[in-house]
This record gives sequence, C-alpha cells and structure tokens, in this order.
Amino acid sequence: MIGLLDTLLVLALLTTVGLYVFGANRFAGYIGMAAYAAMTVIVVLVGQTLSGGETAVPSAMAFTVLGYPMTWRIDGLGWFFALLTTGAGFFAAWYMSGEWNEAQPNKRIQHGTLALNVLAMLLLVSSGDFLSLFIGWEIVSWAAFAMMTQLGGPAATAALRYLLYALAGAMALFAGILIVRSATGSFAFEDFAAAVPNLPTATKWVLFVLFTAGFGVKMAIVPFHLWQAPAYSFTPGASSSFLNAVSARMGLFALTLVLIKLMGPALLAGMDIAYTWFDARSALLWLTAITMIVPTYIALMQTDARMLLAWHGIGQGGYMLLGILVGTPLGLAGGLLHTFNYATYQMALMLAVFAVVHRTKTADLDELGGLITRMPFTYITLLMGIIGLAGLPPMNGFVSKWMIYKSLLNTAQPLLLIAAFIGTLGTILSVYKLIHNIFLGQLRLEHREVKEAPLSMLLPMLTLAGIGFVTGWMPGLALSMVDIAQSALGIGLQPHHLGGVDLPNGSLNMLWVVGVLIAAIGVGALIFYFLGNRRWEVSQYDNYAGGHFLSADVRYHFSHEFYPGLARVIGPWYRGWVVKMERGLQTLVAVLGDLSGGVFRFAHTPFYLLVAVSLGLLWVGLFGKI
Amino acid sequence: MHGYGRTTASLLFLAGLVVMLYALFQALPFGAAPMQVGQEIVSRAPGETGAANIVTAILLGYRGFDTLGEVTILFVAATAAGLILSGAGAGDLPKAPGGFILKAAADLLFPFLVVLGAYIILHGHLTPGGGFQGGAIMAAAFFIPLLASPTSPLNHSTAALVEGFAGTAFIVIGLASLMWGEAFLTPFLGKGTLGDLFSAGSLPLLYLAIGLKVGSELAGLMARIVEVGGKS
Amino acid sequence: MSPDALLVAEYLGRALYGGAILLIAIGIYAMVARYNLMRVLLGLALVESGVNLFLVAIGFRPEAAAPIIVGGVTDVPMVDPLPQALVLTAIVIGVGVLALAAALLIRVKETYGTLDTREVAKFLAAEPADAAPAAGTAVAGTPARETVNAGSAS
Amino acid sequence: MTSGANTLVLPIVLPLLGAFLLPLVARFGDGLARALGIVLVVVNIFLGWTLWSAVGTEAAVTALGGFEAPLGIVLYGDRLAALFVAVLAVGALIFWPRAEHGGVKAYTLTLLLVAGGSGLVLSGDLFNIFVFYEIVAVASYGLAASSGDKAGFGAALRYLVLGALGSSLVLIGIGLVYAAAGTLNLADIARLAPEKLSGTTGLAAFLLLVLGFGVKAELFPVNTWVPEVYAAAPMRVTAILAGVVSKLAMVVILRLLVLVFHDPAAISLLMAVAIVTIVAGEFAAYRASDLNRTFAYSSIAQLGLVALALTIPATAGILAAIAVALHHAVVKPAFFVIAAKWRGPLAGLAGGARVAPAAAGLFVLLALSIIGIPPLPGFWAKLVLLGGAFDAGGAYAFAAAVVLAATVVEAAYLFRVVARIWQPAAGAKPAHFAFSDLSPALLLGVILIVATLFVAPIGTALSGAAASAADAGSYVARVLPGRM
Amino acid sequence: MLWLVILAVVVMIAAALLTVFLRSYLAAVAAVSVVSLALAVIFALLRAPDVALAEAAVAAGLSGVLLALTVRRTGLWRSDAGDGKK
Repeated sequence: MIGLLDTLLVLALLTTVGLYVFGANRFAGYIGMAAYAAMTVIVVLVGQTLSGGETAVPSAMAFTVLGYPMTWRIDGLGWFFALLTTGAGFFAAWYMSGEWNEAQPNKRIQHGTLALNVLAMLLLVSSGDFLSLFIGWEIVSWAAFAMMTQLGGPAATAALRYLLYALAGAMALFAGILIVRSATGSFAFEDFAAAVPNLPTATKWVLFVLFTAGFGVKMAIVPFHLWQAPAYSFTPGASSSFLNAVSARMGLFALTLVLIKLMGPALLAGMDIAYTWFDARSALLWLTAITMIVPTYIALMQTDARMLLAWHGIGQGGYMLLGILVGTPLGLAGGLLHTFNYATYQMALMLAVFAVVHRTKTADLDELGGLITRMPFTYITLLMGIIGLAGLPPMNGFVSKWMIYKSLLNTAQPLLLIAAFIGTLGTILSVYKLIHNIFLGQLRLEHREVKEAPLSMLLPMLTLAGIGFVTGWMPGLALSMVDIAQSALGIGLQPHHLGGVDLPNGSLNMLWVVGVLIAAIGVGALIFYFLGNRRWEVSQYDNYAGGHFLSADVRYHFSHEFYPGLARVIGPWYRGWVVKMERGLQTLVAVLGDLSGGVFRFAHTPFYLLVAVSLGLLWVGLFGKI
Repeated sequence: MHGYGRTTASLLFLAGLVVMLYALFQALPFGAAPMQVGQEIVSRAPGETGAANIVTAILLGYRGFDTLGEVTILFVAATAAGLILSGAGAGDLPKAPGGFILKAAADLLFPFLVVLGAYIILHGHLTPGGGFQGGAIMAAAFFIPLLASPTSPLNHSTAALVEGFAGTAFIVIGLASLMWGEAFLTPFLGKGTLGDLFSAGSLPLLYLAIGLKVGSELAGLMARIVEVGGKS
Repeated sequence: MSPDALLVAEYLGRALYGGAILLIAIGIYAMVARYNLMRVLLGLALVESGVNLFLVAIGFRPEAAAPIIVGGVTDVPMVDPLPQALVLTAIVIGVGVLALAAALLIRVKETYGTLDTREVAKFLAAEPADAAPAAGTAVAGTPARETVNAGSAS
Repeated sequence: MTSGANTLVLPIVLPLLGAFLLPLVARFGDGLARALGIVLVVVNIFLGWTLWSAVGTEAAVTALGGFEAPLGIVLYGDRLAALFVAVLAVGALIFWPRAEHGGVKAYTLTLLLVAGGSGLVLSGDLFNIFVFYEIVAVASYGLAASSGDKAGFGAALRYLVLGALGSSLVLIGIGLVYAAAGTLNLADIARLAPEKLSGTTGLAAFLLLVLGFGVKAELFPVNTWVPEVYAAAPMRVTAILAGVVSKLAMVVILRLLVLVFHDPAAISLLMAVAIVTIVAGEFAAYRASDLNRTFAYSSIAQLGLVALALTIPATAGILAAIAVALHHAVVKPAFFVIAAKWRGPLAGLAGGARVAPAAAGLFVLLALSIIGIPPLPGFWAKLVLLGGAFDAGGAYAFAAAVVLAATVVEAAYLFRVVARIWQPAAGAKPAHFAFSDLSPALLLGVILIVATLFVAPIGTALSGAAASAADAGSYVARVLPGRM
Repeated sequence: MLWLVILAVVVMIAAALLTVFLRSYLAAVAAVSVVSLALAVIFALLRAPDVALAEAAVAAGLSGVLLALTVRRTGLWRSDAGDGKK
C-alpha cells in the first residue's frame, strides 16, 4: 500500500538522486522547484487528511532488525515541520534557479545536498518510534554536515565543529533512546508516554537531560550554541538560508515531541530540583531565556551580515522554545507560530543578504553602505524582514511574539517576560545596524555600478516577505496550520480567527492593527506629500559637513564599531566562558591523547605486563573469593 | 622512566609478583593433584594404545593433535626465520673454518649421533624419549659439521624435502583413519604386545615422522643462524 | 603416607614452586630492567623454564613411579603423565620461538646497529615526518624508512 | 554425532598439509605454490560454509583419535566457529601476500595462520587452544617482519618478546586450571568450574589467561606492539592481523567466559580492562600523526569494544561482540588498504579527494560505518552493544557512556582526516591509487553496502550463532554426553 | 631426594642470577644452559624422564648452541657493553 507519506518520501528520494545526477544542468533549479512544489502539495494533502480527523498518516515502510521494529508515520506536529521543510526547499530552489545557479562552481553539490536535507528532514519528522527518530536524526545531522562543508576552508572547519557538537548530541540521544528501551521494553512512543509517569525520578531526570542536551545541540541552546553561526554562515546562499530557516528547527520538533507530547509539561514541572525553586521545566525555561539574550547581544557585535543573522537565529530559537515550554495552548500556539514566522522572515533576510553578497562579493558590514539606491527591492525585503525579526507590526513576527509574551503574562512569569524584552531590545538594535550598514548612508565607490539582484532571486525574496506581511495581517491563516500541529500534542487548541486571537484579558486583531497602521501611514504621507512637500532630490555628494564639501573618496559613513557605548556597557559581561569551556575540552582530549600515545611509545613494553600481572594478582587476592 | 627509577619499580613489582604467585601456588594441592584425567589415562592407555610409555601414549594418542601443532610451530618458526634471514648480511661471523679437532670430532660423532637419534625415536613408545629428543640429537648430528666448516652450507633443499614429506606423512597417517570413518589420528595397525618394539600400532610411525621433521627443522633453523646471507 | 613423608612433600613443594617462581621472576627482571635485547631473550628462556618447572611440579606425586609401564605391571601408582606431555610440547614450542627471536635479533642488530631497546623503541616511535635515520645508516635525502635491499644492508 | 563431525578437522589439517607441501611444490614454480595456497584457502571458505549450514543449534563434535572427550582432544564446531573459520579464510584470500613480501615463505606462513586460526576457534581443549594460539602468534611474528621495512624487524622482535611473555602467562594460567580441576577439556572444566574454579585460583587463572591472550586481542596494557607492527608490516599482513586474527583471540576469551569464568569478579576485571582499552585507543588515535597509526589505535579501541561486549551478560553481549568484531573485520582492513598508499604525516593528505576520489569516498563510507551512523552496519553493531549495556545497567551504563564519548573522539579524528583530504593540495600531492591497489578495499566497501541492505537477515543469523555460543549447558552436553 | 632437589634448585637459581648479571653474553648463555641442565636433573628426580631428556637435549643443548651462535653472530661476544649500565 503506497500512501501519501510513502509518495512524499519516494518523491524526495527521487529528487535527491535526480538532482545529484542532473545537478550540473542549468535547469536543475527548475527541476528542484517543481519537485519541492509537488512535495508541498502532497504535504498539504496530508494536512487535509489530518484535519479531517486522522491522528497520523502511516507509511508502508517498516523494518525489523535484530528484533527492533521501525515504523514511520506523520502526525500533526511532524506535518507542520514537513510543510516548513518543503516550503523552504521550494524557495531555496527558486533562488537557485537563475543567475545564482550560473555563478556557482558546485551546482551539483548544492542541489544534491539541498534535496538530501529535505529528504532527511522529511524522514525525521515522519518517524514513528524512537529508533526511527534516531536514525532520522543522524541522517539529518550528516546531511547538514554535507551541506555545510561544501565550500572547504573555513566552512570545513566550521562544519567539523558542528559535526562534533552534533555527534555528541546524537550520542546523548542514543543513550537516551536506549535507556527508554530498557525502561519500557520498546522503542515505541506510546509505550514511553504510558510508562514515563511511573519511572523512577532519577531515570526521568537522566532522560530529560539526555534528550534536552541531544536535541538542544541542534537547537543551539546555550551552552551548545557555539557551532551554529559560523557553520550556517559559511554555507552557500540558498543552502544557508534553508539551514537558517528550518534546519535548527528539527531540534525544536524533537524537543516538542519528547518533552511536550510524550513527557508533558506537567510532568516536567513536577520534577523539582532539591534546595532550589526550580524544577525541570523552569530550569529549561531559564536556559531558553539565556538563549534569547546572550546570542542576540553577540549578534550585535558581529561585522559579518551572515553571522549577525545566524546569531539571531539562535536567539529566536529561544523564543520558540520558551513559548512551547510555557505549555498553555496560547504559549504553544505562539511558539509554533513563531517557528513558521521565523522561517519566512529569516529566509527572506538571508536571501537578501546573499543577494547583496552576490552583487558586491562581500558580507562585511564595514565594507558596505548606501546600497538602497542600487538595490531597492532587496532593501525592501530586508526592511520587511527586520521588522519581522524585531517583532514589530505589521509583520508576522509581532503576532507570535505577542502571543508568547501574553502566555508568559497569563502564567505569571514576569521575569521571563522581562528577559524576552531584553532580547527583543538587542534584536532591534542589531537589525538597525544591519540595515544601516548595508543600505543606508554613503555608497562606496566600488559599489556605484552595482545592479539590483536578478529577478530569479528577487522574486522568492519578495514572495517570502509578502508571506510574512500577509500572515502578519491575517495571522489566522498561519494559526490554522498551527492548529493541526497543536492537535497532535494533546494540550488543547488555541481558539483564533482570521485576525488573531481573542483572550479574556486582551485580544489581538491584526486586521485592525494593520488597518490602523496603514491608515496612520497614509495620513502621514498625506501630510508629508501634499501639505508641505518641500523636498528635492540631490546627489549624495552634493552636500557638505563641517564646512567641507564631501567627495566620494571621503568616508563619512559611520559603520565601524557601531555601538561603542553599548559595547562598553556589555563588554564586561561578555567573557566567552563557553568558548573557554570548549577550548578546555579540546585541550583535555589532546592531553589525554598524548598520555595514551606516550604509553604506547615506552621502550620497555614487558614492564606493563609485569605491572598488570602484579596489580591484577593483588586485586585477585583482595577481592577474589577465597 | 630512566635508570635506577625503573629498576627500583621493576624490583618492587617483581617482589609483589613473587609474593602473590607464591601465595597462589601454595594454595594448590602439591603432591595430591586431582588427576581426574591423568589417572584415567594411566589406567586405559596400555589397552587403548599399546604404548608402554604413557607420556608417548598421550603425546601421540590422546593429545596427538597437540603434537601436530607442536611440530607445526617448529615449522612456522623455521619458515619465519628463513623469511627474516633471507636478506641478512654476513654479520660478524668469522669465516675461517673450525679447527682440525672439531672437524675430526664432527666426522666421528656423526654416525654415532644419527644412530642414537634413530634409536631414541624408534623406542619412543617404550622408553623415555622419542621423536623430539631423538630429532634434536639427529639435528645435532647434521649441525655439528656445519660448525666445523661454516662455508659448507647444509643442504637446505634436502632438509626441506625431508621436512615436507615427514609433515605430510603425519597428516596422511592421521587422515587415513578419517577415510575409514574414524576420527582424525585414530591409531591403527593393531596394538601388538605391550613392550615390544613393533607394538602400539601407528604410533611409532608418527614418532618417526615427528623425529624426521623435528630433526630437519631444527637443523635447518640452526643452519640459518650460522649461515651467511642469501637464499639457499 | 607417613607424617615424615608428608613433611618431605611439603618442603619439596615449597622448593619446587619457590624455584619456579624465582626463575620466572629473575627472567622477567632480565626482560624488564635490562636494555639489551639479547638479555631480554635470555630472560625469556628463563621464564619459559620456570613455567615448565611449575607444570611438572603440578603433576608430581610423592612415592609414585615414572609413567612408563615396565614389564607389564600396570597397577603401581604413577605421577600424572599429562603435565609431562604438556611440558614436552611447551619445551619444543619455546625453542621454536627462541629460534625465531634469535633470527629477528640478528636482523635488528644488522639494521639498527644496536640492540638497545631504547634506541629501537625510539626508531619505532619516530613520527613519520621526522623519522630519524637509524644509527646514521640512511643517507640524507632518502626516505627514512626505505626498504632494506636484500643482502645489501650492512 | 552430527553429520560432518569428522570433517571438522579438515579446515585445520588441509591448510597445514598444504603448508608442509608448499616448499616442495615451490620447486615447480612459485606460481604453482601460490595457486595451491589460494585453492586451499578457498576450500577453507567452503568448509566453513558447509559447517555453518550443517550445524544448526546442535554443534558438531569430534573426538580426535577416537579418544573420548575428557581424555583426548575434542573439536567443537558451532556456528561461531564456522563463522570465524570462513571469515579468516576470506581475509586470507582477499589479502593473500604479494610475491615481493616474502614469496613462498609468506604464502606458507599465511596458510599456517589460517590453519592455526581455524584450530583456535574449533578446539575444545585448553592446552590445544594454546598450541594453536602459538602457531598463529609465531606465524604473525614472521609475517610482521616480512616487509623488509627497517622498522619491521624491531617491531616484530618487540612483538615477539611481549607475545612470548604473554604465552608464558597463559601457560601458568593453564597450569593453575589443571592443578585445580585436573582436566584440560573445556567442557569438563565447565562442568567442574563452579566447584573447583570459583575461588582465588580460578580468578588468578582467568587474569593470567586474559592478559596472555590479550596480547593478540590487543587489550590494554599488553597491546603496545600494535602501532609499531601495524605501521611496519606489509599492508596485507596488517589487514589480516587487525581484521581477523585479533578477533580469534577474542573468540577464545569468549569461550572461557561462557564456559568457565562466570564469576562477577572476573567479569568486572575484563570490563575494567576493556574500558581502559577503549579510552587509551581512541585518545591515542586522536593524537596519532599518520593514518597507519591512527587506524592501529582505532583498532585497539574497537577490540576494547568487543571485550566490553563480552562482559555483557547473556546472548546480547555475545551477539554484540560478534557483530562488532565482524564489522571491524570488514572495515579496518579496508582502512589499512587506504593507509598503505597514504603514508606519511596527515598534513600531506591534503588534496587526496582530487587525486583519488574513489579512495576518499570509500574513506568517508568506512568512517561513517565505524562511527556507527545509521543505517550502516556499524550502527547496528553499536546498537546491540549499547542496548545490552543499558539493559544490564549499573557499571555497564557507565561503560556505555564511555563508549559514547569515545565515539565523538573517534569522529573527531576520522573527520579531521576527511576535511584534510578535501582541502586543496598544499605541496606534494598524495599518492594516486591504481585500481589494483584499491580493489581489496572496494570489495570490502561493497560487502559493507550489501550488509547494510541485508542487515535484517544477517542479524537473525548472527543472533542464532550467538545464542548457541552462549549456551554453556549444551556445550557440555554435546562434548560429554555421558557425564552431565 | 629432597636434598637433591633443593640442591638442584639452588644451582638453578644461582645460574639464573648469573644469566642476568654476568657481563659476558657468552657466559650468560652458558648460564642459561646450566639452568636447563639443573632443570633436567629436577625433572628426572620428579619422575619425568621424558621431559628431562627433552630439556637436556632440546633446551640445554640446542637452544644453548642457538643462543651462543646468536651472540657470536651479533658481535656481542667481543664486548660486554650495551646493557644500559654506563
């Protein structure tokens, strides 16, 4: 029986093979677009089945190895992430379909690894038990590694770092699933969900820590976050956008699955930490709070546009997990919606930045400026993207952040709310740096002939920004998708309408908000243009400052060390202890390695035998039964 | 670890080893070994193998397979030594022939040693000694002339021939019983009278094969050490 | 057995086991504390002898005959013949291993010009990049680990 | 007696006969000797296969010389033994020595290695096992020095010294067992063990046996020969030694554990040794400076895994041990094939992917499998191992944690090499692989992929073999039918 | 018999110590042969004539000659240096 899910997976497999074979072809991007579009259609069909009352769509694929059965099926939660995956794949392929594609030396690898990642993620989100979850997880990790490492040099170094983090996480996960099996006797999700309340507290804690650490590495929760920004940034454009938009969210998927769906927030809240006010859930909540704040302020210090955005990705992941861990229907809806929203604006942002890189060959924020005149549509995309990232209306980021804040308020967590605000403040500051340093101010001499990005790249960017606006204007569109995911979690649904949500203590209707905003802008424009329009256009260089005329070779665009005051304030806090920890670990391994190696280089090897026999016999004498 | 530090450490560990091994061995029942299998073999060996020397009965009968392995180890060692030394240079060996007395003694000893070796091999199932001891003596017989005049190399190809055929004979004797439906190395040819030269069935044949093989292997091994370079 | 005989057996046991252990220990000392590989080889021979003594001692029974049937008399008590058979095997194995070791020793001396384990270990542990030519035999510019041509090394 | 019991001796005797005849046959040409050797190895594969299919859960037993069990020597052929007879022969076939590394003498030694190894896994007698162990050991000393490489002699001599001392320990251990139990037959010892060997003597005997056999099984701290020998021996010898021969010693330890030494103290001793072996191997590999040594240390760690698996109670542990051992037997020789061409410091490997894409790709495949990435066979081996460990709980969980951490280190050093291979070449380019150079590794790679596809039936078959190998009761009943 | 065995053991241990500490390798090899011969005597006293014969012929005789030849071949017979004690 070939079902919808099988069709989807087979299609993804064929796409991978096909794009690897025909990846060097100039139509590869269109092939990819068609394939991902078809996959998206299938996913939508799956969604219709799921909203029709089915709990899951099964796959005919099933194996039993060494007595361990493996099954695949997709439920609402998996469906939601599958939709993000195929959608992101579609836009990435679109971006790669024209001029970008022509410029790339390694088309085949780019197309192939993208398809491979889509396949791996689809496999992961449709896993039906812990074993297939782990297999999917490993494949996703290695597929991402294959994607990251393709450019060599610093990319390979960053990818290797990622790989070690990912593998360490996977090993924690491996231990976790094996403990689950020895505790419950099977790898099945249902058995675990049924058995987990009765497990000993120690086992629950071990599992919680192992799963959180294992999935948290992919999510880049602090302190497992160091790998992410460089690994994502050194990947070629479309692939990087794809990774930024959805790859790390696989960790969110798995965390939601295990912590919320299988263990449940109530269970976590019941796991108290002795002698403190914390329990497992609140401890993790505070970890997400740190994840929201620290990477955001690290992003502020970046001088590479890609790194800046990638660091934000880490912080944004904190918001999503925060909302999900709040555990109320509103918080869950907010977290999941934020996942969707983030995918739209982050992808648009990354694509826009890479469009700039494509044209100017640099992503260094100190080397750019004034491109608004040369690349206006890219500028608009970026502007809409950062409004979303900062969580301001009318973009969709505002809606999801509002829901998360509201859920924190409703569950009486003001400290976390403040933490979230601090994070948002950092976001606003740093995205201003991004748009200012790239598009505003003085155009550099070498960029005077820069052209707008080609249509093949502009269209997906603008479309994504448009989706971001539309789902900000009518969040009900996205919330109905979130409903399907939420229905699989067993926490309950968040009632909503096209414009937002109605709550007893304050509702949100974006139809009104956007309407008012547009009206206000309209009024402002009216005033500006018709009542007192005194403006006229001059060249950037037809200007003076300090009594001197400005010429193109004088740099008056202020971009270097953008926030010196702020840097002075947060500098003392910025110790890099995680980096030191990582280095310490490396040194430890190296020292242990040298010690072990030294053992093998000893001149008198029979000496070891003597020592081993003597000590062994001593041990036998001491502990052996007489 | 350098100099006396290692010596001291070695002595310490050795002292520990001695003390503990002694404690361990003292716990064993000296002089009253359980002899589970040993006693049974002693009582059954004469009847089952026809050999008066029970050690021989074990070596060739009950544990004949061990013995096959044993001659194989000599063979392996000889082959490996040949492989290793095949490219060796002259070393510090004096090339001058040995003195007249050594030569004369070698000539004189040769027939005596050969006969002695043969005797020990053939009476292996009756008296102490057998293939290994006799083989070693035969090896000495062929080897001493080599000491007397190192320039006259042992005829390796003959040695290899003897070695190969003797080894083959052992296995063929073993396989013969396999063809008759018995297990590998089952004695045959009848048992004879206990104590006679022609008794104990095929065991003396095995011992002969072992003696020839051990003799030729040991002689070959020694010769390789003495000889100078190159393949034979 | 008489009490005297028991006492004799006990002292015999101590002497034999003690002798075997001391032999093993002295052999191991030669292998561990001495630097010359020849001495290591001699130590190995000692260890093997000690083990053989231990094995024979296991099978010994006081007031028993050697395991050879003389004149068809089969009902006298005999020492355990099995360990003797084992030791016979072990002796021959020991000689084989020793011979191979001697062959290797000759080649080691020939190739490295030394039998000092420290020098040999230093050569073996050398990193591939800076493998030091052993005992100054390798000419500069040639790879340090070239194959020794048959018969030409000295 | 099961059908084929009498032919149980053939996998040992036929290669032996061939080895005795080889120097004579070589008079008619080296090629003939080579052909004869290869034919005999193929025959051994066939014999292993027939033994595997002939014995189901009931093992074949033959009493050599017709002397019944505790008195004479018995051969015990179960599926485990059949498997390793075949694997050893396959290894010898794929890595049959080249003419330039010892010629006919090397062929002879390889045949003897095959004969001795087969005897090692088939024999049901403690001292007989020792004899075959010595055959294998002496043959490997000789082969280790057969490259003519300068380092070869020193490495082989140091190996020999360590190995011979280890053999003496084994002999003392056998003496202790004999003194306590009065028998050498494994089944008989198994029968008497609870009564006679449960005390200090038995434990000491186990210690000595494990340390002695551990020299070949690459257990810490008696594995110091490994990096030297694997770096200096000809690649084909290294592949056989690392791939198969080390596992044969493990099979012996397995038999001892299953049949004789169930003492928790003995188990914890082996577990401690195994954990230290894993840690020392992986960490030393992390700092190794060339591929050969990297793989040598990695091989140590893998054998530590096998030893760890053996300590896990019941069938799960034995299944894990067999699975890890077999997987390693496929992967590590292939690695050594690659390392044979890519000698020298790791930095010199930059550009390897450009020069030899097939080798580079194979390297990635093998690395993924040895790290244990699904769905490659290495993952299933690790799954069984760690699953068993977590099921056993307690100290095993700690051991499993060590294994998991070691896996990360393993990935670090393997993929550091991968990253290096994909970098553009800095100076001299790494060596190019001719097809004949790489073909053994490619063959093993194909085996790996095929095993991935058929992992379910292979797992079932191995489970059966493990179950029968773990059944001490049936071992005793088969060997000593009258004496239970 | 007890005294004979003890005497042989003492001789054996003394010879073994000489093996380790004698500076001349040829003498050390001779000492190893003495050990083997003493061992052969012990074996004979322990009612193990086969083993005694083998020990005398193979271990004392052949391996003694073998080791002596090796000493000669490696040039150690000319010098007694190189044992680490400088």
